[in-house]
Amino acid sequence: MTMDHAFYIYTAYIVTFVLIGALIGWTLLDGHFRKRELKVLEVSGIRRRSARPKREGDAP
Amino acid sequence: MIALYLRDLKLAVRSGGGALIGVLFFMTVVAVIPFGVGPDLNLLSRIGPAIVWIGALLATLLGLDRLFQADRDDGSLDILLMQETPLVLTVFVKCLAHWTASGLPLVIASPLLGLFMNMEPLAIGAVMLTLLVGSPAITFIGAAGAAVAVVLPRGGLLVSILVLPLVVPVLIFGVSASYAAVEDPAPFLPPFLFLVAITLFFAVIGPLAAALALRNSSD
Amino acid sequence: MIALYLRDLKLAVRSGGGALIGVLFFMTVVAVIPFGVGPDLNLLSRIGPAIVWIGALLATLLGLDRLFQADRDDGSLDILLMQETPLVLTVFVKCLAHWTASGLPLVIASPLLGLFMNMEPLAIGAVMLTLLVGSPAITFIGAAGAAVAVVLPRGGLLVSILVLPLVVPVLIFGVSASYAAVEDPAPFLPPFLFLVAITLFFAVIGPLAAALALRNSSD
Amino acid sequence: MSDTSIQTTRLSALANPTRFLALAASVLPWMAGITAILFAVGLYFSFTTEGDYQQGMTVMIMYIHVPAAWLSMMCYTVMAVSAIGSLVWRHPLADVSHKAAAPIGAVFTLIALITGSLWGKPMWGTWWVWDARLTSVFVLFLMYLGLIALNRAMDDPSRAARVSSVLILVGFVNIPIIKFSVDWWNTLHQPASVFKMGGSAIDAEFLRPLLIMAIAFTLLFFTLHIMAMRNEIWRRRIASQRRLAARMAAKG
Amino acid sequence: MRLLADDLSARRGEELIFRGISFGLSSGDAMVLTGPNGSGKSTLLRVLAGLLRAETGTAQVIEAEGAEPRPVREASHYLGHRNAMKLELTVTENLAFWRDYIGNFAGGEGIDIEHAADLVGLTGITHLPYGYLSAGQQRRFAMAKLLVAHRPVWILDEPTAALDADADAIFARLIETHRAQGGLVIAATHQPLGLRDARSLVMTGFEYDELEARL
Amino acid sequence: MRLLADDLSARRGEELIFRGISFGLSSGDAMVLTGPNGSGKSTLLRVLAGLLRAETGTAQVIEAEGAEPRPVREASHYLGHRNAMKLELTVTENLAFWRDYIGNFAGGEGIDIEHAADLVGLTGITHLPYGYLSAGQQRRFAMAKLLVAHRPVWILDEPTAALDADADAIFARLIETHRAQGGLVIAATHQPLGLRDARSLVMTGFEYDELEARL
Ligand code: HEM
Ligand SMILES: Nc1ncnc2c1ncn2[C@@H]1O[C@H](COP(=O)(O)OP(=O)(O)OP(=O)(O)O)[C@@H](O)[C@H]1O
Ligand SMILES: Nc1ncnc2c1ncn2[C@@H]1O[C@H](COP(=O)(O)OP(=O)(O)OP(=O)(O)O)[C@@H](O)[C@H]1O
Ligand SMILES: [Mg+2]
Ligand SMILES: [Mg+2]
Repeated sequence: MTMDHAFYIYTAYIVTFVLIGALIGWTLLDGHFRKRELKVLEVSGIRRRSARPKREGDAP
Repeated sequence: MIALYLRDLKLAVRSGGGALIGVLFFMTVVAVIPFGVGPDLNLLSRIGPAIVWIGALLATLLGLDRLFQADRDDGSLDILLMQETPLVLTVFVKCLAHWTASGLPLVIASPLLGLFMNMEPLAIGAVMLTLLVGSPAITFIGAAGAAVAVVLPRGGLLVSILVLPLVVPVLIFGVSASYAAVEDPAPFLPPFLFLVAITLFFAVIGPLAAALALRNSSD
Repeated sequence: MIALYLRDLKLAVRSGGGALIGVLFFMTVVAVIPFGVGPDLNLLSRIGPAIVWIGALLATLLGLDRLFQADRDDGSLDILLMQETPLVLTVFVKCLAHWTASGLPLVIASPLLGLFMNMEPLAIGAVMLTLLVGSPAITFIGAAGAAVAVVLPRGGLLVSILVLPLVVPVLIFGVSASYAAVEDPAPFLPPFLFLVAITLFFAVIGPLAAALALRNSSD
Repeated sequence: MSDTSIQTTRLSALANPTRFLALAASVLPWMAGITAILFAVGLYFSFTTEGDYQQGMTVMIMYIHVPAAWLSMMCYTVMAVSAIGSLVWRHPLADVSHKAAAPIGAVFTLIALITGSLWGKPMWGTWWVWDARLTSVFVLFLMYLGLIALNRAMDDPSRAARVSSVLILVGFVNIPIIKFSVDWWNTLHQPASVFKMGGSAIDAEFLRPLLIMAIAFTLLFFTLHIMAMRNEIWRRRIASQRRLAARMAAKG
Repeated sequence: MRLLADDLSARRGEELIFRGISFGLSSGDAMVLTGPNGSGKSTLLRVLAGLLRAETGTAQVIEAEGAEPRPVREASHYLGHRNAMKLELTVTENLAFWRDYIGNFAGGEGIDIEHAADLVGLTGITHLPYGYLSAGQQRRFAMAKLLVAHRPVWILDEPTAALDADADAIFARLIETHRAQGGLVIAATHQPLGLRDARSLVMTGFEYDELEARL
Repeated sequence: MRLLADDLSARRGEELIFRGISFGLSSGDAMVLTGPNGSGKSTLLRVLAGLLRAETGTAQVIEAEGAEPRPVREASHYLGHRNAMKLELTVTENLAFWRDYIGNFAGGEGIDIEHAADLVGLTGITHLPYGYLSAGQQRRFAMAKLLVAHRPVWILDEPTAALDADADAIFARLIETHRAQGGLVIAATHQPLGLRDARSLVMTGFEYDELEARL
């Protein structure tokens, strides 16, 4: 069999690769930035109530 | 319920000018196509039913997005939502009123446009009949979109986008029934009955979805 | 003035979803057409320019009627009217913002749609050019209509009678210029220049009429 | 009696966002790893399998086209199920789920569209025809975009979720149309041949890479979906904590 | 007739606005909600009217001893910040529409439109389009809407905004009449309404550091 | 700076609402319009703001002795029943827009947005969309709009509707500050605003037998 339609095949694979790569990259980057923002908030002392360390005198 | 129907009709006539703008837009669409196709009367009469249907579809979209928004803005929607009468029914009646004010005039105007497009009398009749049966479906689907648009301050275009994909089957069967009436081999009844079925289907689904959206979006 | 322009743009983007929506809307309209007229590529490419122009007209009309009404309803219009800056200028800027938000994306998206409609590159270019030049005219005419609609609580009828007939020439010259670019005997330039002239004319007349109507609003 | 109550606690435990995050953290590396391996194997097979006597090497496009097309529909189905979750149980995780799935579905649909046209050019001689299958997939793509736009246009997330749920459910009619369009209207497109009554109509030769790729795509989808859900949960927590910070500052 | 609210809490956006509000009212009672701007008065009223879903809790009316409880919204008039009247229609058309659409609740009758206009002190201008009225006149006719269809529970959000002293008195009289006929009134307000022995609920707003979002 | 209203009269529809109103105010003055619902307070304010055409008479400001008289509207802020803010935009965006669009009038400077939010008692929520605020919070920010761009004349139509007692006091303070800086205030109201030695104009509504339609 000859590679009679190589152009179409390779374009299809490349396009798929690029699109999926972009999707993965975007998801990872998004997660990365969100995690960093959470860190910043954490440092400035703002936490969810459930994640807050129990202070003395707090009702159990 | 009759009170609601009458009020919405009155409002449409008094403030929207809904009927006329729809009909005028419809005519504009139909008037412009011949420029594209050229003065080929045969071709015109061939694509006639399709053009009339597309025109009607687009004309219905004008103003549909405000179906519930006007009521939200002045607080009426709150009261409509509170009643014991099922919300689906209220939505259904509002759709009917909207259709009477803006869909029906299109149906009535369609023979005129058929003449413009050089269609045969039989074809004109078929288009009118299919429009009469099919155009309420557009309103019902549109109602679901309009209910979603209530939460968006200016939902106009978004509504149309959400609505148009769903309208496609109506268009397909409406147009093919119109063609079937004229062309010999194809039978008219099957697509026409399908169109009726679609309208009935959306007459249930549309208001249901709209009611669900309204209940979930009040604030 | 720039503040006004930016605000109106922001509003359009925030609540309508912005440029993406316009393009999406356009794409849905174009996607619906083949269902009506059938998948005949030749025919599609012939009616292509007309369809693209009609889509643009519809997209502009949707939401245009609320151009001033939204501002009236929340009281902003009062403050816009009170300022020392000439009202015509304010109206003009609002039109520009509306066009940027809803007309420009269509112009930019039109080549894509041309491809969908199987049009030749030359025709695509011509449609894009005529749209770029002609679509602002629709906004300007619409602005006058929108202003009348604000002033008269029952101005609906008047608006439709006012706007659509005035828009028809724009549409006709736009479409015929696009065809002239492709078909040999007809020259492209005359209808195109006419289109330019119409746009310039309405760029002056539209805001003037709108400002006049707004100033005379009596409550 | 006691059985059901245990089950419900387990289910609700999974549905707790914090637990979900913990679970995601422990599962994600594994899923990502398996996905990568499956892709490697699948690609190896697809590049080594001989071509079809009729279609030549273009069958290679099938190995991405068909899984992407399946996934585009499955993603919508997942969204529809989540939509029921947000409407009926009003569960925040369901809200997050369908919001996070929409962009992924849009990408898969776009891949199906592009590879489909790239396959259509050599096979049918045209990039695009307006037939029922192709158009309904295009409509699906538009619906994904519309849903994304709707979610972006509203800033109260739970309200946005409920409203888009309604639309997702209404739009679900499109899925059977896509699936059965080839049977209902005669078109250029292939009818279903992999899953068919009475066994597959495709040669085992092609079936192997196709199935491996399909599983790989499915795993990829779930991996990305869980990651996107996690991101969305973080995003909402950040937003609410920022609001809280602002209010605390305002109170002095 | 009794109205029972049990452990109500509500969110706006992602934030809890109030929590654990319970009360019971019976025929002839009135309750006044007060509290600073943004403390959640309107939110509570909308929850009672069924326009916002409560995060927890229920609000129901029980028509008579042993009757099936029903959602408050079906027994209520709600008068919010917006008047729910169409500017394009005349006052009569507006009121007639609501009378026909809302209908009477069991055990009462709405009064005639002209009579209702009399009671709010605006005889003779019911033929005007609603949009032609002044702010206070519009508000008065919105009150007339409460009279043309009978509902035992009135839920009122700042009813006297835009009213003059005269109308304030008229309004207090309307409420007293309604109570005397066995009606129930719940009103949010910043101004004294002049009601006899009304109960009062002071909203304080939520402590912000207790806020917990849903995720 | 002086504001001169001379023989103003106005129609609504076909009916004369008031006739022959003249007054003059100078820097630091305040005038309170009172009167029953429908007596023409809002109409008069809209005539002053140039939003309704006067049937007869003029209203002008004179910036300094000998300066050219200018229409009142160019020197004024108008705060009507509606807040003129977009629900979709955040508070900051709304205020920034009006600051930039209105601009400052000669002889004064608007203050910073955050500072204005402070002054109306709502620090820290300027990043929220306006539509997320309660009625009273919305009204407070509408007042903040008066501060971000400088205008010597404030025309206020029932400014304190929907405000709590706290906000009433804040508002009175804002007006006093504005007057102390040489500003002018004209307000229509049904409630006492708590202003020091304000002039007052009582609208009585037109006597009905004096009514004349324009034929
Ligand atoms: C843009 C164009 C195309 C689109 C949108 C499209 C879409 C789809 C979809 C949605 C499916 C899944 C259907 C199902 O599971 O029942 C599918 C499957 C398939 N497509 Fe396409 N397709 C396109 C072009 C093509 C072309 C050009 C070919 C080959 C000549 C092709 C061959 C196939 C095959 C063999 C399957 C598998 C059918 C099965 O076994 O179920 N497609 N396509
Ligand atoms: N848009 C309008 N068109 C016609 N007539 C109007 C319009 N607006 C108000 N009117 C009439 O003008 C008169 C004065 O109205 P205006 O709004 O000035 O009263 P007001 O003193 O502000 O009353 P309120 O205290 O209720 O606000 C009223 O009798 C009203 O019916
Ligand atoms: N549509 C909304 N979306 C999100 N948050 C809202 C919305 N409406 C109100 N809120 C918030 O809910 C809280 C309570 O608002 P609510 O309207 O119940 O207050 P209120 O007590 O009626 O105040 P007011 O006296 O000003 O009318 C406010 O902090 C406000 O910011
Ligand atoms: Mg309130
Ligand atoms: Mg007034």
